[in-house]
Amino acid sequence: MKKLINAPENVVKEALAGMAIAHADLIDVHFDPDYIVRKGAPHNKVGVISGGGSGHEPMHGGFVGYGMLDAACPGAVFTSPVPDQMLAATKAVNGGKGVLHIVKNYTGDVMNFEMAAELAAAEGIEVASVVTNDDVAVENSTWTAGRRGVGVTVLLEKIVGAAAEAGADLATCKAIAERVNANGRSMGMALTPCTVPQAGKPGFELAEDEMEVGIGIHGEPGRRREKLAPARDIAEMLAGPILEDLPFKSGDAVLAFVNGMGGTPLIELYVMYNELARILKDRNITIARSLVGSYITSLEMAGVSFTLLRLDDEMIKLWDAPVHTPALRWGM
Amino acid sequence: MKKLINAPENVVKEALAGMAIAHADLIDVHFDPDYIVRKGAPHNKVGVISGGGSGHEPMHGGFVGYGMLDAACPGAVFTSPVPDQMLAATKAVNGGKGVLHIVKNYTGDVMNFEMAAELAAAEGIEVASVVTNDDVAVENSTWTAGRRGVGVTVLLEKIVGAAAEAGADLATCKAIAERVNANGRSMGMALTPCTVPQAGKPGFELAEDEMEVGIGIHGEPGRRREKLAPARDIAEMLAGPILEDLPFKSGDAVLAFVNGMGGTPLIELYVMYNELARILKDRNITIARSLVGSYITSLEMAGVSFTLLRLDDEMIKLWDAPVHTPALRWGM
Amino acid sequence: MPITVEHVTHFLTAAAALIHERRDELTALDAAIGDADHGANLDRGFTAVMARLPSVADKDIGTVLKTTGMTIVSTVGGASGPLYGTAFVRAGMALADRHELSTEEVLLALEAALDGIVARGKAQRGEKTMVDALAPAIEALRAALAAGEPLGRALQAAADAAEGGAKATIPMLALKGRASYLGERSIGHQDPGATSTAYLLRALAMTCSRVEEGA
Amino acid sequence: MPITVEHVTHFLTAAAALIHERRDELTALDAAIGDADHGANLDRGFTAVMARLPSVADKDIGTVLKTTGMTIVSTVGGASGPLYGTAFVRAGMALADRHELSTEEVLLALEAALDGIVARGKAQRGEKTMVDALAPAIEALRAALAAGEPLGRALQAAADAAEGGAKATIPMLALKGRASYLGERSIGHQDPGATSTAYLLRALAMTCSRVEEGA
Ligand SMILES: Nc1ncnc2c1ncn2[C@@H]1O[C@H](COP(=O)(O)OP(=O)(O)O)[C@@H](O)[C@H]1O
Ligand SMILES: Nc1ncnc2c1ncn2[C@@H]1O[C@H](COP(=O)(O)OP(=O)(O)O)[C@@H](O)[C@H]1O
Ligand SMILES: [Mg+2]
Ligand SMILES: [Mg+2]
Ligand SMILES: [Mg+2]
Ligand SMILES: [Mg+2]
Repeated sequence: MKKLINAPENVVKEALAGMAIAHADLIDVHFDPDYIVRKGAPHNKVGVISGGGSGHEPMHGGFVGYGMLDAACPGAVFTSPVPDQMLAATKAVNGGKGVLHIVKNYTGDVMNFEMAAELAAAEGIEVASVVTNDDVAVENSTWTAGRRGVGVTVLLEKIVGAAAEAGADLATCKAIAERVNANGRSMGMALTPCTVPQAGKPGFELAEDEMEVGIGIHGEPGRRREKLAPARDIAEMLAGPILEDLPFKSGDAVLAFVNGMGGTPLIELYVMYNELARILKDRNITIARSLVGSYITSLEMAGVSFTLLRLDDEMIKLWDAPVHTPALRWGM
Repeated sequence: MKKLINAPENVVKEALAGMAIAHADLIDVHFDPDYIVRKGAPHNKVGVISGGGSGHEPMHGGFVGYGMLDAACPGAVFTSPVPDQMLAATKAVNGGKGVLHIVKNYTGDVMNFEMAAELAAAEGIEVASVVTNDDVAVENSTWTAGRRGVGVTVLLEKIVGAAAEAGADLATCKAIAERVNANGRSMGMALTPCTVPQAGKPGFELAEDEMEVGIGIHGEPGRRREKLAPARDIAEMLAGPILEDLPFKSGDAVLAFVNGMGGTPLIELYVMYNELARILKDRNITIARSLVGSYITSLEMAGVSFTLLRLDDEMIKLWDAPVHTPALRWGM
Repeated sequence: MPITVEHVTHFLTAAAALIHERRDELTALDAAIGDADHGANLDRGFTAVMARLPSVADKDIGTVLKTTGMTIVSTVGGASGPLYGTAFVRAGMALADRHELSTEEVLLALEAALDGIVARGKAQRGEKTMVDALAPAIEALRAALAAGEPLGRALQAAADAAEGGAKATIPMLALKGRASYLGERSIGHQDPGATSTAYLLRALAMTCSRVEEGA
Repeated sequence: MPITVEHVTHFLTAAAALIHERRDELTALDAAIGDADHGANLDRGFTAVMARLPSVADKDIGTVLKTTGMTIVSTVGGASGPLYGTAFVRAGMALADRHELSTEEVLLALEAALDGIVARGKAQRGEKTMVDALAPAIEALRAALAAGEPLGRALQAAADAAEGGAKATIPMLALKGRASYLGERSIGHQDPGATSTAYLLRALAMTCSRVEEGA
């Protein structure tokens, strides 16, 4: 295992310590229970928090700040955080207008957030939750744990964060969040696996000419293994199921999000974006907004995911609103 | 070779095409000769251009926009661009106040920029050049090609770009650029090699327990091979030579730039930043500004470089000034 | 000889040791159909439980088990944290204020644990989860006790059934938890949570057998 | 039989073919002490030269060589682009308006090429660059011509000397170009630029030998 770390069990805490110093103007980091909180919390608005396993950086800690998240709870690598973290973060950001929990749909995340919400409610804090589940790679989700929450989570945190910043109440924030989730779809693939520091070995093995299609963000194997293909074919493989699922239609305006899995260089992401833009143009779907970069990752995995979000005017306005976090910043 | 590409010979053009669509609000991409130019060029100010081989993304194309570069010239992967590109870009950004060429010190870059500057001068355009050479891994540089230009280039492009935006004349821009270069030092290391698409094979091989120390940004082997070490020791290995070289002294205020080589996840960069912050604190050197992320890369190489820049008040003011490019944005 | 709080402490100590010992194996099972953290998760949790135990050593069995569950909830995370955490909390609630346990109460506690897991995770048998180890274990225990077996022997039968249940998850298609995302590819691998459940029952059986032998 | 513009075209065609053939080898040499692009760089450049040649086929030798040099500058990049580009431009300038070349003029052109490389790159012999192949080649050519050898045989000797020069870079410490960053680690590897120079001279020698045989 080749990593820039000291000891596997300290990676998360040491990275949090680094973040605290590097972004001291934006965030505070609280240890035991671990959470990252926006400077000056609580603010006089709906608190917006998220959380999940570590290893997906910059998500979620990199999205704490003005116009996005009020707090983020990092678990161990690829392990959902524990209720104590979400409870403490919820209390820290509660400015009296309630707190929205943004939860990615994984059994562990859902159960831990649920327990935290129950505990917060018991302390008199109004909590609403939204569960993202945008991954079209998971089929037949009716009888199973349902679809995973992936790329849409990033877009949702930005859009709902802007709404909360603008003074929307908890019910409105939840409604917007659900609208974003309902209009977004994602799918990802991997060229290489990644290694959880505490495991010390890659999660799966791939031959030089193989790729995994339909992966999530936890270094897990995907739905199927395929022969390595040109960017053009991979783009079709990912965009096809996404477009059919919603479905996205001629005339739709979308946010096109091409996301790197952590170990993929930007030059390849732009090649993939170019293919996605071509596919969308062929279907007469307009790219109204774009995001290209590694924002929701699986450690050092090489690979890419596409997320398409069908936009309405309010979403565009909220997407464009100022944001100032370690990883996303504009308008200020 | 596992890459998200179509054909090795088309990677650069296709990535440029993707960039053009993704950032249509900020840049235009010109093909044959290839260059990326800020929307609305030329502007009524000193033009600032840079260029170099591709494979270092987001550098330089990701830094074209308000407050930073007016144009960037991408060569083939790891190959300096040709004079035709720099000449065309120089003409495109010349608003009558002259053009500054920011060149990284590599024989090829220097010679190609030199030829372009001669051609531009012959067409009556005032051109000044600054050559960055901040890599302390290159010793005995007096008798050789000199030190390489690495991380300082990113900081210099931001700072000089802000000066040009504020109306500084060509001589002033050049003087500031030289001051930044003189006060910056860098050193890098790699955990894994990278593969030039057209070569199809990694530039070198490393055992599971080895790393290369003193690498540049072209996938080349470093100065020496070492046994893999904890983050703490790697941080000392990189920071030590940097601190001694300038030298940085107790009481100095610095910009601390922890840069990923392309395949290293953010969580490890924050672990490394945490170590660097500790080292600087021990020496009573203040971190006045920070930058953590993958900004000057070697394709998918895993590794990290440190850059320290001793700041003065003017540099801080220029660093903080608004910038709006695909890869760096604040204040607007 | 009845089960005392000391025996419960012994059980937890044995469980922690066994999980630590099997940590890499559990992680490897999770790498195949999950996210390669199950061993690290449980090891972290039981290490924390060991650290907490002294502070409740003089309390009743219900308190010890509830504290164990809450510690697991607060330190494990993932799916197994709330599930095992709820299991221990529910078992503790079923044994509130008890200082000594009858054979029936051990069965009762395990039933409460299973109810907790099902309440929290909504898994049915056959969905390739820890339920597929715990449910047959409880059936075996109930049958053995009904047949008049002493507790230690009955728990050995339960542990055997749990192990069999864990093995029986291999051909199953996962319908709950992370492994469900693999679809058909989840078939052919043993469920990590069912495996850790089998280890916990083995630790319990070992402790109680020793109690009987000591008697 | 004198050298005509047709022979120059044949030389460039042979050079392009040889570089294409040796592309991977040149890249592999560059991977060891540079950045793994030398083969791709030159192949791109000579492919462009081949595309440009028809447009100057009816011009004088000087124009053909200058066009070759400018095409290389405009398409190769890196260190070798300006260096080889300048070499061809300078050779072309030395042969301006010539439609036929004497033996002495071939030597003159090669000397002009070397001067161009040194003017641009400031490398001395022994610094592990293309100069270490071209300089001994010119010496060998000069000596062979002085000894009365015909041009073809003399160029064969020059090409042999270039090859020897390229091999002789193996034990050298690089002091110019990218390989210099490796310090001591540059020792033990053959310089890619010196190697490509040897191929260019081999192409020249082959073409001129055929001219003589044809004569
Ligand atoms: N809904 C559920 N009900 C019961 N057990 C479950 C459920 N979901 C997951 N599990 C169990 O949890 C185990 C995985 O635990 P762990 O790896 O620690 O958490 P995570 O899946 O969040 O990484 C699975 O092997 C399975 O036995
Ligand atoms: N200053 C110099 N003078 C002469 N030749 C040089 C000089 N610098 C580099 N070279 C030659 O250029 C070759 C490398 O060319 P190439 O790989 O195409 O460019 P780059 O080094 O920019 O990647 C070296 O092998 C060496 O022979
Ligand atoms: Mg997990
Ligand atoms: Mg090069
Ligand atoms: Mg797991
Ligand atoms: Mg090279």
